[in-house]
Amino acid sequence: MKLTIQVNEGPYQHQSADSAYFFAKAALEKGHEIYRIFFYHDGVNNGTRLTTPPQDDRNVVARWSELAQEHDIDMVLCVAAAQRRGIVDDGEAERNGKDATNMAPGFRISGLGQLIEGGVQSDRLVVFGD
Amino acid sequence: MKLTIQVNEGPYQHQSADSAYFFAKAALEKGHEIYRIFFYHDGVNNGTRLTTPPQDDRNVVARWSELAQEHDIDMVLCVAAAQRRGIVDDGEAERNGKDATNMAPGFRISGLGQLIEGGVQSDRLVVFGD
Amino acid sequence: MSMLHLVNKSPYENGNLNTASSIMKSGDVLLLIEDGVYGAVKSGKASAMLEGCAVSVMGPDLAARGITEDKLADGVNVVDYAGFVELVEKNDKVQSWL
Amino acid sequence: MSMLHLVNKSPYENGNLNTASSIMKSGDVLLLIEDGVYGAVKSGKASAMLEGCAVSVMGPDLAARGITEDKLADGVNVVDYAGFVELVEKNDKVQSWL
Amino acid sequence: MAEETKKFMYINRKAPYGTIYAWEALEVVLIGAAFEQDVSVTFMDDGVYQLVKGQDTSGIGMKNFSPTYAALGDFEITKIYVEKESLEERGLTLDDLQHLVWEDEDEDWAEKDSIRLVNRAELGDVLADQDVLFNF
Amino acid sequence: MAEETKKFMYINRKAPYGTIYAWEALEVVLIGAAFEQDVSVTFMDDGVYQLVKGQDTSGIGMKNFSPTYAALGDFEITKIYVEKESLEERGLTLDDLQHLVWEDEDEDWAEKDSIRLVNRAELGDVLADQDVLFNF
Repeated sequence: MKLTIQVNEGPYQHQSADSAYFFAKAALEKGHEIYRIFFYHDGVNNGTRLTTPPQDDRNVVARWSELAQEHDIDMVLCVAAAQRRGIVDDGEAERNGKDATNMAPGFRISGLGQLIEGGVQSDRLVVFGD
Repeated sequence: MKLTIQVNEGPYQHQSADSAYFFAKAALEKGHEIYRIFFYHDGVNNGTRLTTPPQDDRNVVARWSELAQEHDIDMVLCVAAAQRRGIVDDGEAERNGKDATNMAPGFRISGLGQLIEGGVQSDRLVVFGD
Repeated sequence: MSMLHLVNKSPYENGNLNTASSIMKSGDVLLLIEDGVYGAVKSGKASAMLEGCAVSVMGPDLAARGITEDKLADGVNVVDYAGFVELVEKNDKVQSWL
Repeated sequence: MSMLHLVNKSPYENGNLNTASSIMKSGDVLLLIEDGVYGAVKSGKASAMLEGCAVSVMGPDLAARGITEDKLADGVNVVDYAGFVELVEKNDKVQSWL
Repeated sequence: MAEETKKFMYINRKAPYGTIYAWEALEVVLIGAAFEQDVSVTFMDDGVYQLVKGQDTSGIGMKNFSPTYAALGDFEITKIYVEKESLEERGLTLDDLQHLVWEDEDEDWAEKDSIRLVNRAELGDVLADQDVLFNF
Repeated sequence: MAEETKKFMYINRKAPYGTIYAWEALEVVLIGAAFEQDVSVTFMDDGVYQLVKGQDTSGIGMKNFSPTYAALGDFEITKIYVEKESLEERGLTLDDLQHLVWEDEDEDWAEKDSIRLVNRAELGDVLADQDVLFNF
């Protein structure tokens, strides 16, 4: 089964990102393919490398980055949502004249078409949100 | 009347930050004093200078920065909430080994005691959230 | 010791208006803001919860949502942000039903 | 063409469980996750909405909230994340009632 | 159209302006229109408020995106489902909503209604018939 | 205590774990304990779920912060209001909640119950008597 997963909320405030992560991990363990994880709305806040969660708490962002690396998953932050919320990679920093970047490893910024394409190419779309 | 305002949600996803801003502006216009604006939970995301909202949309972060400057308002991002969400100033970057900062002008990062103190020192606490 | 109660969610989405309206005391004021303004529409089922409550509603939020004043339940008072500030002044404390 | 319905909010906070359970078709499955698991507690008023629905509930979310399996409404099936994935497999599509 | 054509349904259940979901959902619908899928859109629960006419956001400093719904027909999005029970509970009728239309190329560009008023059971049938459901 | 002493009420209306509000609210209560105000805490609506005993978060990878409620007494937070109607609607009784206590220095450290079960009308009276209400 080929899956696209959509995440609509940022880390910590809502459990959505946690549920999406554990679902993704379980799907991979069962041998399914994750075609894409698409972060929309505040979900783009999952992609900032500047978080420092408490020592005794999980690190939501680092967890995503590791998952992407281990399983070569395409993790996309919606560009329009990322611009509104201030998630920036090198290209965005240059285009929008920002003096810093904050995107975490394993993510990339791209358009909404990537979500639609996920819907077209996958067997299932599973949305996690508020 | 001396006011403390608490903002629990980030910009754009919820109207809370907009309502808080217009309320603060109206209070100042009526001659009231804003003792402090305290950003908690995802509210700390109001304090990132990396946002690039669409041309035809309001700039929530810049609006806060201007308000703080014009009226010399104390705008505080909760440090624990900011660490979880990745809002970083120079001091936090150094303490937590981050390679970038993203805090916007007019904000400062401090502890939860600043909210309690706002409750002690102000005539009213008004909370905006989800 | 009167209280200003803020409700910012649609009464058709969650229970905040129900809780607020049932715990309010006489002398308290209920202010509907953001999506909370839908609770003030007379033809909607939720407007029954407003009975016996002193209710104000944010005009800018009504206009944004296409609700004209003739649609409001009887006795609902429309205010702007300055009126919001005045309600905070007039009541001793504010309870946001989040 | 069966559908998996996801509900992640407490039925005492908002109307998602009500909408989901009233639009489900026979053959569909309802999976309660996150705060949605409160809907599966037998002694709670909301559990009446589950009648006639095939209901699964996330075990890890139950445990986090201190709900033991003996508290669940009759017929509710407890799954883990692997079981969640299987439900997504078995049904043709997923509807998240957000 | 390629063999990839699927039935796409975008489901809107949230009010506009209080949260951004309605607006960012509309952006997905517009982008999705370029993908030549068989597209439908549903407005139910508080989502029906998105289509209420006469929205004026000047007092809250936010962009009024409601005129964009009228453009859906131009994007060949012609199947717009509105749930009857949701309207009734909120004291709304179709007259309170924008009149959304599309032009039928096959009938000399005759203007046709896009909105299909359905009750919950009928909407359940429509949803059951889809391939992919988008939620916001 | 200085003239600044105020009646502070922290109001909890949200379930734990699904969102972070419960946890971050608890952090405010603990920090606030250092300020020598007259503190009360309310659990109502879904907030009553915060006190349910036997929470085990190991399966969702989140920190179980529920043991901290038992420490409130040590922080001299001894007035904890739980709304009766909220419990009843959810099919809960006080037995489902943690037994929260404090030790009364004036009575040779006698252990006393912190939880005060109140109905909605009584809770309304308690809220009316406060100076500052904290919402999350």
